[in-house]
Amino acid sequence: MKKNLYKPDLMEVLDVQRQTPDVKSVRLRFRDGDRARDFSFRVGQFGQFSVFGSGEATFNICSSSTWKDYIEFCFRRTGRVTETLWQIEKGDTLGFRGPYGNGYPMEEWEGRNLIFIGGGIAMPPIRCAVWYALENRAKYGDITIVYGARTVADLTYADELDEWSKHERVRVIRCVDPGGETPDWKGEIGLIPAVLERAQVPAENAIALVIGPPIMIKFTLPVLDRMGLPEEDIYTSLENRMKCGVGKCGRCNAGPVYVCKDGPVFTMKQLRSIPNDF
Amino acid sequence: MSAAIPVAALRELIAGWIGQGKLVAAPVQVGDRLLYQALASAQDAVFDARRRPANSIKEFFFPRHEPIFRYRIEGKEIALAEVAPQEREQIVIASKPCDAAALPILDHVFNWDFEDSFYTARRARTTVVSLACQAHDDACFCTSLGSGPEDESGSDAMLHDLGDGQFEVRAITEKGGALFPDRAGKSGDTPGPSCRMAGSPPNEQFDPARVARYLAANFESPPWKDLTLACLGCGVCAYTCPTCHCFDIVDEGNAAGGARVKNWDSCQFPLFTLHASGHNPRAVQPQRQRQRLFHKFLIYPRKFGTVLCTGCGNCERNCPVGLGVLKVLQAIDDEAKRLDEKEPLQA
Amino acid sequence: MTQRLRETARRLLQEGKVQVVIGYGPSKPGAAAPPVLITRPEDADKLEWNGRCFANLAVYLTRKEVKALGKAAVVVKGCDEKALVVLEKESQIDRAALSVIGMVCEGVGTPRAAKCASCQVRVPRFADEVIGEAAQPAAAAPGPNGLDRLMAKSPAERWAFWKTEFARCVKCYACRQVCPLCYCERCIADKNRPVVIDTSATPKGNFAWHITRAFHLAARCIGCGECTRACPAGIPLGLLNQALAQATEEDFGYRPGMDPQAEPVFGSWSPADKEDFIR
Amino acid sequence: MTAAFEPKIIAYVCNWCTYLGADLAGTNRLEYAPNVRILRLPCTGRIDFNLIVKAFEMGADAVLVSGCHPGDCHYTAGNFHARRRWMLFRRLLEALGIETERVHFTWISAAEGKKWQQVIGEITEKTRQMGPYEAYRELCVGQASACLAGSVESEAAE
Repeated sequence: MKKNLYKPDLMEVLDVQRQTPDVKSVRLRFRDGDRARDFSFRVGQFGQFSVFGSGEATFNICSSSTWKDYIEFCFRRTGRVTETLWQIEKGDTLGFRGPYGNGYPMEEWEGRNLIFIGGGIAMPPIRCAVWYALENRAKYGDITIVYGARTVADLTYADELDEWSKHERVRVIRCVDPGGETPDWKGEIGLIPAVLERAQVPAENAIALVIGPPIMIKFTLPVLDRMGLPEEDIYTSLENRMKCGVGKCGRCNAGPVYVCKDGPVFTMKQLRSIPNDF
Repeated sequence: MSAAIPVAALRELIAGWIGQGKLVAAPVQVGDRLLYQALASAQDAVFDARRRPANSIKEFFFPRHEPIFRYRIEGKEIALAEVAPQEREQIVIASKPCDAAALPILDHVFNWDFEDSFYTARRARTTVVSLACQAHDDACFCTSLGSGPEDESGSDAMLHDLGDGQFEVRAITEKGGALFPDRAGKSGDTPGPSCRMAGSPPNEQFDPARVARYLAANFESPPWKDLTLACLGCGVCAYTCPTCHCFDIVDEGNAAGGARVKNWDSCQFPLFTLHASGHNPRAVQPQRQRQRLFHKFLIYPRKFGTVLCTGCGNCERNCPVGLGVLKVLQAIDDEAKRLDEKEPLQA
Repeated sequence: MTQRLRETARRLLQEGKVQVVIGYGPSKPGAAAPPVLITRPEDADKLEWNGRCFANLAVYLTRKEVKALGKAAVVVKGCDEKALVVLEKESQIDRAALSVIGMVCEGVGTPRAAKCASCQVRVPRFADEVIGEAAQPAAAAPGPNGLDRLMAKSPAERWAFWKTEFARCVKCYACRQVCPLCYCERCIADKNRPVVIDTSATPKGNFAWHITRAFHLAARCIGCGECTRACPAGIPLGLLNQALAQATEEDFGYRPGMDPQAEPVFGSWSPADKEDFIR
Repeated sequence: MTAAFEPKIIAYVCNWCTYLGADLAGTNRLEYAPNVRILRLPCTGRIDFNLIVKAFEMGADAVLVSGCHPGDCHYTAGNFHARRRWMLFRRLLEALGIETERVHFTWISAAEGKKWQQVIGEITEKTRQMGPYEAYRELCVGQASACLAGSVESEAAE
């Protein structure tokens, strides 16, 4: 009987954490022992997570590929699947299909300075790369993390931001939109492009990973350009609507690429060849 | 040339196959429409080399609805179960060559890296016997894509209508020959006298390579914008098209369990690309029509080397506003020709 | 009539009274005249008028791509015009901003469509400009139509009939997209919290869809027949709407799209409604 | 027949009248058939025709829709609108060949506990004679697509 491409692995929910008023993170472990043992993925890859009876949804795997005993993903409460996900608790069973997509070229980034720029709920796809880099610290130069959200409460993995800043040659710049700060807020206030400009991050021998709503990317690119970062060193992860994740259902086709197979990680240079259809 | 087979003998063969429990599909007259359907009896099959059914044979390889696995919910536990594998052999007879030609095109996407076992299993256990065309209408454009009324690609055997109810069978694959033991000639035999196309095959209406070159350079300012304004955004063109293969995956069932199912879907529907955030990269209908053209005539050829279209004309014939792709392709081809005369587009 | 239609269209566009004229274009022999949206005066000569002008062009008036073009002129037959009456009654179009070009119609289709045999609106009644004169008197009484044959069957036979017909439905939603009165931004069939209508083209999903489609047009459908004509599987969907139209006339004496002042059936109520099945 | 057939009846009732009527039957210890499953909605005006279809999809053998008498509606005109809806919806069910004898409509006020008991008894008995509503349930079994007479093989039901 040929392998059923669409049948997920059953996963046990180990832990559910509330990150923000409408974002939760979930830790999963494969119920099937050997599958758990020989499962591997590259940071930046995504998977199709099943809530049986509601459907599947596409989320990045936001745990580092070096952590073997669980995988983690984050979701915001917006639609049918995420509404049901909001109710799950420890011990429930979910499904997982993957890993899919090309993931970040961590090998190519070795020896480079890493600039991670995330907006809103973009931290999960960045977090996995940060932890991977920190666990292979010697391979990478300076790490700068610029992360912003609408309000302080909307910052996902806020506790880890502190932890990261304790590592040497790691600089964490947090910001919230004007009016989103709390009285004791010590981070920056402003939109990410402006905060990035003020941060004067050195750009030589650096790569940047920019993830967030299209509007944020649109205004961040010129800043990176002014910093002197060439387009082939600026990466992003596209968030098309997806269903199969394996280049069959046609949903994520944008211009010449199937985002689920040829992406989701692209350089800005590659994005130039993709018409504005994503 | 092999001995001619009367249509009555073909119906006996079909009755035999049905008797053996095989699923046999053929064009069937349903009211005023000719539609491919699974045959209840051999008498229903219509052998008409001059008319094109309104739907396509993709239904028997990539059905409109298909459970892909079952799940049972028991408290916190979930039990998954494969859908019972079907070994039932299928035979599609009197298929149009432009339907059969779609199969090798679809094989690319369904086997690209990951193999869709549902499609490949059906493909393996289905034999396609096509019927060479003897007439076309002005929606047909198979010749513009290098295909034609006697294109054998995708077919396991081909019938040629010799007139007054007599047919000649040509085996193309060993599977096809097995259906007509010692009665089938070989493909490439000189066609019988009355095999000549009644009218000429449809003349070539556009050059796919030039259209692809033009599309690659003109994403933003297409000449066909006014044409596609008339599109109402239904799924007729995609669902009656032999090569359209996009699908949706949803769960269906109740609190006790159910099935995850694969359903046909179309890039013409807004939900196809609607993001959870509410952003829709293709918010208006002309953008979706553009996607259908780009995917078929630029993206698929570049990725898999073959145009995602066989020129059957179903999209134009069935379209409630008579749009389809041919009219738009001709508008593009004219524009591209005009530009070529001025300064040739680099390849 | 075609010549006057083109002149009217060119004038409206040149004067800038409208930005788009929605009419019928040239068609291949035997095919239905395709709708065309003319935005430039010089394209007015593309407009056609003949017996194959089936489409109900009122469907374009509620689409955002067309509204974005600005003020519109729409070519309508008498039956299409009834859709304008319903759309206005349901506050979906601003009649004052719309230019209606009414065409006198002798009936479409060869042989003539069933709806035309019993047509009482050969001459459009509310158009800004009417083109053509009514040559023949109003049509004779209609012959037996599909609905009588359907209702003559027993319930079990009808159930078997619809099971066979709906088995061919592939959920392409052409019946919804061609209907001028199916203008919901997001149709109930496209909603999934909760899933009222399965998206799958299964017997269950198809019945749920066609029951909902027909009933959401109850006492609204004007009988233009486009849903039946658009169905690629040849399902006689219009029969369900005809059954509801007959019931609407018998129970409430209301014929959709005829009287702009009449209160819509579901939009109003009356203690005097008579029925015999509520205990 | 294995176990005697026990019809499954779904009752969509309005919160202000019929639900209280049913409650009154309970407080008066008026016994009525347990076959009915009561679903409370604010008003008959809110009882959508899709709920009736959904009930049959999920295996109901009969559906009762009941609310305030005309004039008693807590929202003034909810039941008048509902009445118009049912008048036309029944005709659509007839045209489709759906058994309209399995769809019951009644007005039951908060004081008519007795009438509730009677109505439920009548419907249960009548439905028991008519037997299970196999026709609609058959549509929904196994989700096999019988569209092309077996083009998609019907799986062995679990």
